[in-house]
Amino acid sequence: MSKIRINRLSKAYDGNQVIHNIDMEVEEGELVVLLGPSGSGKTTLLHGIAGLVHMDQGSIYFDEECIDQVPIEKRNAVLVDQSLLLFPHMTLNQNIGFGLKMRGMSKKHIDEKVKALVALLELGGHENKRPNEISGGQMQRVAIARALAIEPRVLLLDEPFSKLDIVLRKNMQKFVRGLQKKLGITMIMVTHDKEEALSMADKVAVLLDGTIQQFDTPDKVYERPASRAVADFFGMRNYIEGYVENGQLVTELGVFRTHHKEGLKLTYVFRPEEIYIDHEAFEGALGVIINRTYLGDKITYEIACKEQIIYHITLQHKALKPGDTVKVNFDFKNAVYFETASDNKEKLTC
Amino acid sequence: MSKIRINRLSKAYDGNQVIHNIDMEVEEGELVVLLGPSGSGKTTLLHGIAGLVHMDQGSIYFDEECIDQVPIEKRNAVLVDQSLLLFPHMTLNQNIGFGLKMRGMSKKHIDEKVKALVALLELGGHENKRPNEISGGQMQRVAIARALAIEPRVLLLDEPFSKLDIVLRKNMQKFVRGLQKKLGITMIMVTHDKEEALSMADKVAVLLDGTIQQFDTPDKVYERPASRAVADFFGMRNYIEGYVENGQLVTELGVFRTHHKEGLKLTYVFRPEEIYIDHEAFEGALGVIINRTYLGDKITYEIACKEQIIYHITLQHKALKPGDTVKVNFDFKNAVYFETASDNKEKLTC
Amino acid sequence: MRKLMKYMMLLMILIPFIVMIIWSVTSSWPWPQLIPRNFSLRGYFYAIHPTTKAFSILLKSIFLSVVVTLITLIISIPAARAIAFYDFKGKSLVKVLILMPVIVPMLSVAMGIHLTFTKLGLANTHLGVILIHVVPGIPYGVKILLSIFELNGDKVEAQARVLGASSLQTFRYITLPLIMPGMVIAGSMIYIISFSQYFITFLIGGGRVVTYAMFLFPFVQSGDRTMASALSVIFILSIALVVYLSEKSVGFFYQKSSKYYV
Amino acid sequence: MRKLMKYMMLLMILIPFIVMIIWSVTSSWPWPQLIPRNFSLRGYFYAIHPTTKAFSILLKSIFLSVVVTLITLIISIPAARAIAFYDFKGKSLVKVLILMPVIVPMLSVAMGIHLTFTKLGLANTHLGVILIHVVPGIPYGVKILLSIFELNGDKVEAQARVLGASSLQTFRYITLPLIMPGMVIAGSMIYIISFSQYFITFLIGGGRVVTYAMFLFPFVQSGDRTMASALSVIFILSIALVVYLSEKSVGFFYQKSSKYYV
Repeated sequence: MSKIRINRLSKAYDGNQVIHNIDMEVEEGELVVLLGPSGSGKTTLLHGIAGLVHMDQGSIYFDEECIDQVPIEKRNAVLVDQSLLLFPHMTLNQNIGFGLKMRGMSKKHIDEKVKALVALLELGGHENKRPNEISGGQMQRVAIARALAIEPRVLLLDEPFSKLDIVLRKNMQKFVRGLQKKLGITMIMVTHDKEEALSMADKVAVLLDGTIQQFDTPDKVYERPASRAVADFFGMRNYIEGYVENGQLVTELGVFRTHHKEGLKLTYVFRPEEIYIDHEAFEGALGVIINRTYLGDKITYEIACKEQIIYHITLQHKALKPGDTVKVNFDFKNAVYFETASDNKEKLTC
Repeated sequence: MSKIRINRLSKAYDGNQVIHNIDMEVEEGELVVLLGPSGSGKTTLLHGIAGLVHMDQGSIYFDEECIDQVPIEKRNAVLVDQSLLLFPHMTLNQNIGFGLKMRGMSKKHIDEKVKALVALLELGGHENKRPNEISGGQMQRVAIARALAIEPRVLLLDEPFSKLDIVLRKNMQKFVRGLQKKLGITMIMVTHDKEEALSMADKVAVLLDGTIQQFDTPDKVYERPASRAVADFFGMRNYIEGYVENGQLVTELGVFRTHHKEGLKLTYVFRPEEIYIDHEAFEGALGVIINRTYLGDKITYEIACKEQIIYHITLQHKALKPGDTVKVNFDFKNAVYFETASDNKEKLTC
Repeated sequence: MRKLMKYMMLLMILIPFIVMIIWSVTSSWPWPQLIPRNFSLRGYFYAIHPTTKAFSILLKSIFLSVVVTLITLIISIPAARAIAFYDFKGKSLVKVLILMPVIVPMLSVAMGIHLTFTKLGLANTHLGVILIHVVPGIPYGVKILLSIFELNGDKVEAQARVLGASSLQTFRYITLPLIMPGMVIAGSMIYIISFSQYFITFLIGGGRVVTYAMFLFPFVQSGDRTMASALSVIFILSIALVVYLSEKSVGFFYQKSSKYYV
Repeated sequence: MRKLMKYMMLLMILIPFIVMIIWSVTSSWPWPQLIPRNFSLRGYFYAIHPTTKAFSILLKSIFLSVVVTLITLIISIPAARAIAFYDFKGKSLVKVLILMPVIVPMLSVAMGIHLTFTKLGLANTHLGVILIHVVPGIPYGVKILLSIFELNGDKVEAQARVLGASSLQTFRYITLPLIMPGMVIAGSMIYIISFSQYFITFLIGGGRVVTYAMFLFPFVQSGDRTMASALSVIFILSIALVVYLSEKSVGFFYQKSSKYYV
């Protein structure tokens, strides 16, 4: 297992800049998730590390050793793709032992190692089956076992669970995270699933339009988005604009105390679960519920509040329904905000 | 639009009973969702209504008229499949007008109707494009417009949104539900996505192993599951068993007041969001947090509590972490429970 | 290295045809000249000269092979569709048997059937030649359309039914347009096979039905390289022309139909 | 109705072959007898009688066509792989050109190349015949393997590289086993095409290289239906046998390799 360092990596296809000047460091034994929508360059970056794609600029270091000129088969950076790419003509044992056989290891050594991995990945009893004879979850585990067999310097996972159904997906997420912690594997995983990223990662790199917009722990990334783009990506939809006048923050929804300096324009971001609504409260902005969606474990409301629509999520089954008038309360003190520059470009100041 | 009645429908493939003695009534203008895991017979039932599959037993009535012998093309029950099945060699206009043309309507009449549907489904400007030239969301709307053009007696949707990404899926769910309400369409939709079912349906039919286990409004189905199988399907994992002795409910987690009759064995079901945990509370069963998963808008905990693992979901970012000791509280008074019969078969009693 | 290999392979495949084209305009080409010095258009003049009938035989051959192609396609569509969508006993056997005409020497088949054709009055007639030409075309027609049907599936057709189209309307407005690209490919193959038949034409036609392939043959036998090559070049060009025109006309039909509709 | 049509079509395809098989054991079959009354195994006796050399010619033919098949496959693999996975200028042109030997009358091609072969000392030799047989086989080999390569994609190969296999190891352990089913199909087609060649063998072989197809031909020309049919049946059976054995041996090789490994 190695520490990975990526230095000013860039790649364009047909003049289309897919990744742009990316810097990143992954510590040994760390799980970093590259999170972004499709087309954000996640897979290209992963393929670059594996050596499947040649980068236009920049360098990649494993333990401070530059591997730009190292061919694919010598990198020891194994990719597990969403299509798994098991070898259909080989048994599970043969699949798992493939990398070792290619390295010319003795049959005895291969057998031992494969046996240990079969046990670790809970594949006992299927050793001599072909990939098409086992379930999706088992295929997943075979792909991981095959990758782990060669003791890679880094394990690269490209949307590994996206083809599994939701229950199996959750189980595999937990299993892989457990395995990664237990064995201290350096792992870089690509996904577009926010929950998957937040629940598994040590650090999340939010990749938008080929650049890393934020690289931090899951709670920081979700609760303190570094830019409006990151906030948008995480589905934040409650933006409240205001400006500071006479020591007070003036917004459409009311006037609040503030410590910001005079004249500043600000955009506050509130997550749907950060808002408090009550139809009996004395304080707060007046709003009317225009939509209520029942989702079982939670309920979402859309509230027309002045000129804006506010989104609210709650677990509590309050008897609120469309048409009801409520008071909406915001906690400006702890909220994230961006300075609204005069040229309308947002800057992070929080 | 029609009222649909299904009477004791059964179908087996190669001796494998796919649907079994199904009764169901869908009122005119109602949206009923058939919810179940894959292989539960949802699609077979839908194909039976459309006439694509011949049923072994039972009858289907549209407005109390038996349509068992009516051929596919005369049923006016239009299916919109997840693969959409747009006609690739026709423009959008031609796709939408297809059903009308087949009915020998005049070009003028077809043009008018297609124009109205293009406006309704917000497809303006794309009329002369082919299906492969438009986006996934637009294709979806074309499939619906094409179905609505012939004014079907019932619109059947088979996992219509499963191939869309999450944002588009949410938008289309809202759009289709709005359209269905506005036009008063009788609609039967099949899905395996619980949130989709709960958020869109007037009524949810939970289909497990070929039989309807519960047929009720979304909140009833989620909050008052009719059987342990339904509760399991909705991901309930907190089951607490107990028995009544000396007028008290005795469980592993403590003794509670009860009004149940002496000697009864009961299994209580608690949704993860129905449980209250606090590390400073005086009352409640003692538990230790063994796992915490950060999901952004919510956090899930696994709590070891006596011999059991209790699952808890919260929106609040309390500073609880694995290893912390907490008190767990259950609201037995409002909880769902099943009588545990002596032969271990559960019966609904709530 | 990889590039060199690629070009060598390409050359290997192309050399025979280049040699043929050069021969067609050459009066003599003695070894070891790399390029001949004496050119002659004798072959091409012969082909267009009215007294040789070459041109009218070419036209008749094209017409005959077009008819063969249409008949073969009409038989192939329902056969391919049935194999693709219906499960029946012996389906895999049928899939193998349909390939028989590829494996079996057509000549022996034609011989076997010749007597029957004679008694039925089909020997020495154009109809007889057309019928025997259908046999080697069938496997190609069925194979190609089968793969198209399997690729398309029958769900789009079912959707048309659900929307109110009768079986006939479904065939006309959905099935036929969807398999059209496959029809062009299959049709081209069938046409080429029919157009190239020499022996079975000779056998069943009894020398009375003269196709272009039969016209070409004596020159090959007599070893007249210039003539044979020139007529072969025309042979290839006529095939290319027919295939090109059929593709264009299908494209035109589509565009026309899409303008007409709605 | 639909069933009737199906059986009629099946019959239409099968009748020619049934007629051929009956002829092969018949001494005379006058019209309008539905089934002949005079049977004879003359044809088959001739085929196995040592003085006729039929059997040794058959064996030599099989060997020759097997060699042709192997050479054609070896050329086809890199060609198909390059077309499937590399983008290069004129790719679509190459895709069309590769089909040339199907469209072009092979006879003219062979004629054009004959002189060159003569000068190179390849005319009238087995090697010359083998080389000319490769030409019509190439398009089938490349087409079939191309579709297999396109179906498999190159991601599985890339995965092997990532796991540490060199290009050579990847070819041996991944590429080759994965295209093996396609190799069997392509090989069968190439073998059948080579085994059935008559004229180009005659032309390049100059009558010195005698294949089974050439041995069969005089009986067809002389109109001896019984002999021609019997030899044709043997022709078909030998093809079926070779194709069957090649499929079995590939299956055996797999099983053996999978037992050997790990």
